[in-house]
Amino acid sequence: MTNPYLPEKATIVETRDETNGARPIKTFKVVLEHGRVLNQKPGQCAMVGILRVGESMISIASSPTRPEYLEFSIMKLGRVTSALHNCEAGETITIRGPYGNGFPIEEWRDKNIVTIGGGIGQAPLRPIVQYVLDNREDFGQFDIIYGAQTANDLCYKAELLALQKRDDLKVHLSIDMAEPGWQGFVGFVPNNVLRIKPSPQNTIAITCGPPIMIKYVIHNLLELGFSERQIFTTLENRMKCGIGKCGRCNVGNLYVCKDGPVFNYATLKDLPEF
Amino acid sequence: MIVQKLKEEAARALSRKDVKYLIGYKKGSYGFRISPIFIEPKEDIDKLTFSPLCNMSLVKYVMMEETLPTLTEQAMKPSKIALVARGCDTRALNLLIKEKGVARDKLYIIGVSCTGVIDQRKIEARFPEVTDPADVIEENGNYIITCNGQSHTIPKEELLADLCTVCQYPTPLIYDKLIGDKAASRPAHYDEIKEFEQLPVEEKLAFWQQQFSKCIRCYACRNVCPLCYSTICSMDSLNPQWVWRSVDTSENFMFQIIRTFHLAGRCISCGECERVCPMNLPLMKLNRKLEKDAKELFGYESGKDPESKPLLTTFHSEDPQGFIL
Amino acid sequence: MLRNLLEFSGINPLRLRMSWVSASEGKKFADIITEITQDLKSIGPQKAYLRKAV
Amino acid sequence: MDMLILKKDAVNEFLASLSGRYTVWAPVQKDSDTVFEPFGAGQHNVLDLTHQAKIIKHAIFPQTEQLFSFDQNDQIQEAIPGDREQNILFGIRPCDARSFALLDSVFAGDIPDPYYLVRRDTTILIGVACTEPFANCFCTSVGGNPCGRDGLDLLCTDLGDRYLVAVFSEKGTELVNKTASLFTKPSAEDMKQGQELSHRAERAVKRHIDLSGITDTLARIFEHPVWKKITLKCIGCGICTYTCPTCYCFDIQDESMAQKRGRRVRVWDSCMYKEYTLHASGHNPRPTRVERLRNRIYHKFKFHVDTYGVFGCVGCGRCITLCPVNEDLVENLIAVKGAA
Repeated sequence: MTNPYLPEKATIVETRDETNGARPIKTFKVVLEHGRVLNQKPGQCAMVGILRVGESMISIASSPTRPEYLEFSIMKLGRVTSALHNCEAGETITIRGPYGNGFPIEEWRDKNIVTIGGGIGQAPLRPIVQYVLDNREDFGQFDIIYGAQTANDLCYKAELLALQKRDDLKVHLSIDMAEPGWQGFVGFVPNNVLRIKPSPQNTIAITCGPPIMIKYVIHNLLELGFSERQIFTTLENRMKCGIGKCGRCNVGNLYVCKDGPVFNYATLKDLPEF
Repeated sequence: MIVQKLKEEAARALSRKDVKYLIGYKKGSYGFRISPIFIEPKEDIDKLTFSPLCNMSLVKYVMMEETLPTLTEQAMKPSKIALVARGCDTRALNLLIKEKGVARDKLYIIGVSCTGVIDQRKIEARFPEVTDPADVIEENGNYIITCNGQSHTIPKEELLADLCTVCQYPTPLIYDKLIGDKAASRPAHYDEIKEFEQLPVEEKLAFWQQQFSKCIRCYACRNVCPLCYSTICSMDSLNPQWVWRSVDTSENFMFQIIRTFHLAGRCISCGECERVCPMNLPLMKLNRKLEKDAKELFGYESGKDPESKPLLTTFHSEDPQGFIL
Repeated sequence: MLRNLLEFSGINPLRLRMSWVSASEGKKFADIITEITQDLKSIGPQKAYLRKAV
Repeated sequence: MDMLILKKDAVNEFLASLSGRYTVWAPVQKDSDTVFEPFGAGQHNVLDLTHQAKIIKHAIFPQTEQLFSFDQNDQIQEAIPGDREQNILFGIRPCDARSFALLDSVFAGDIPDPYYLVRRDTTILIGVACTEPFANCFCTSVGGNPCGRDGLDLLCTDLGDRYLVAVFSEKGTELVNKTASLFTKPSAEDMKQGQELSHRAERAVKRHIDLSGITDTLARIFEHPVWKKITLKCIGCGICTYTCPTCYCFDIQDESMAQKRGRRVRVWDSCMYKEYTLHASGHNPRPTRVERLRNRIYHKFKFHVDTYGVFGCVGCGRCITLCPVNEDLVENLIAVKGAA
């Protein structure tokens, strides 16, 4: 019987500051011991931890089409994330996973894809972006809608600005309040979605971000004619075991760590606590 | 009769425009249990009762108010909470007011002068496994207990809670309305504490080690204590983590000593921590040791009035320096 | 009061020592430290509440 | 299923003969309490089969379980319990044994939990039938029975000076064969008395509630104001979850000792605590005691039914007996049914 609580060693290859400020976000490029490949599905997460400190569940921000490394974008908030932020390249951390159901991305082939992210919500969506780009011809139109409070809070700025130059996808960035030197949309992400009006024909919409943003994005998508089955989101909860045993991450009778974090809105809407 | 007067006062309190709801006692759901009841204005009050079984302190609910869901949705203009309070409860209220934990004008206190309450463990040992609700009334020094269809007369001392035998203030010290006649306050005495102090250190260590090994760290003693109302308790803080979460004698010792010391000069001996402990740890023995020291070293009694300064925040030049060597 | 509570719960009072030593009283500081180490050696290690080594 | 007779005065001998190969747990008297602890020849504690043991799940699901330890250069050393130490739980009540059967399905499943399952497989459960149920038992209302057999290897029914021992599993048969000399064949009269006692026990269970349809009721009343009414007096202390035999929630924490050695432990946790679901960002999906107590009742009477098809409660009554503010589960369920 394998021991699901036993973590694997991994080394941090590179760290990159995404945002600074009160709640800085750092992206860690990590390689597992003996170069083991996790071959996770996009949208799955893993327990990232440091011995003597603890673990926390972080969504894997890199796609399985790039198996040589794993990337995690971590916001400095609690005990474990603060300890992680003090780690530099070369240090060893522990990884446990992959956990969760991940996005059913195989079923989305030759469909249009719209990802709608808010703040750090872009991290769980990034594996979709990479997966679609690595299999570009298998997918239809591809829109990336992403916003944050200020330009400084936008993650993966360099990558997204580079993608804006490509013609086989559209990147719509936005910030909440106007700032000097900002040409993109100013306002909340749900309003940006109404402005862009992605067509619901043969389209899958995935949204991640603060719960309040998810609520309004889903509301607007429904207004634009999206059916419940076409809308996916990920939920966030405190998690400790990651395998549906310790009981705390439940929304209704489903466990976010095992039956989630990806939920189709059709299942989500009749869950009591959502 | 006390219950009758209590209902009249409660009706008057609930008819006031500035009272949100009243917290009192009602008969429990089985055997010798008593249960808190929250009565909104215009709700019936006939369930209200007061009997020697009321061994529970209601002061905790005043401190949990901010998390207490308001019963009716519309914004609460009236701000007062009406509360049935016994002598020891009012000492807790005094302390909370003194420490700015709760504002005096937020409370409408119906004081009930108390003649001592029954120890749940003693009565359940005497009449085990009683399911149908039972009644207890006190009559000239005896308890008349009717349960399972029979009635028994038991001398009071046999069932009285130990703390009530050393109770200093049976009559409420602070109230808006008082029910029952005023009884004189009694001097404090700590015989069982003095006795335990004489024991050699090894024996005391063995005793507490055995007790702390039983603790399951359910934190009920902290959660029930009216004076434990910090938003993040040191037991739950992770940055820094003072006490590990694993349960063994050494962590339990650390938890109990921290909890007790945080009540130094504050504890008012309502005995809730000892009453609720599922593993029957003698927690009041620790608290009363500090109470004795506060009295002997600094002549201080906690919860006597809402104005005087808390013990550990005052310094007088004549304070004893025995501990500085 | 903490000292009395610890003694009450079985911790030998010699284990807790509080004293005021100003920065200039180097010698007094050294004396107190040697004194307390001798006391501790005399009563031996406190096994009861030791955090279990893993 | 064969039946045997074990004289009461042979019980100590029976337990002593086992304590060589097994660690025998039993309800024992300890400072006026009944706790479930190892009961060896060495300790001088007194067997107490008449009162309800405060907690029993720690015999298989310990309150603090070391998952693994690590040394100063992070070499991890697994701490899965070996299958050498065999446990016997003697004097366990049918409802508590049934709670282990419930925990088995939780800890097995598609990602099995080795710590619990290894310990569970090396444990033999010898039950004592509830001829006199306790004050707040309601096992018959949640599909249990005071003389039930779920999870048990042997069940002893007290016939006065001797026990009628029913053997349910090969583990039980194996155990009985090892100490065959102590057992005799039951007479027809013994069998009849055993039958009578179990029927009488069923009727003697003191608290009842008809829970048919409770799961559908719960599906409809999530936002109903009844939840506020029944949760007002709860002070969120966690006694009910720590003493409940079917509560299995746990927390995982790291403990290090001055950067040298350290360990990762699993400890019991309670859904009644605020920190249980508190996000690092400060958001809490279950901020007040209303949501938490509601979640506990939903978990046991709806979510557990949705996932495993049975109630997550065995009706032992401990949460009612030990609650400091008389938060009575049966009374609450009656209020919930009334709110439909």
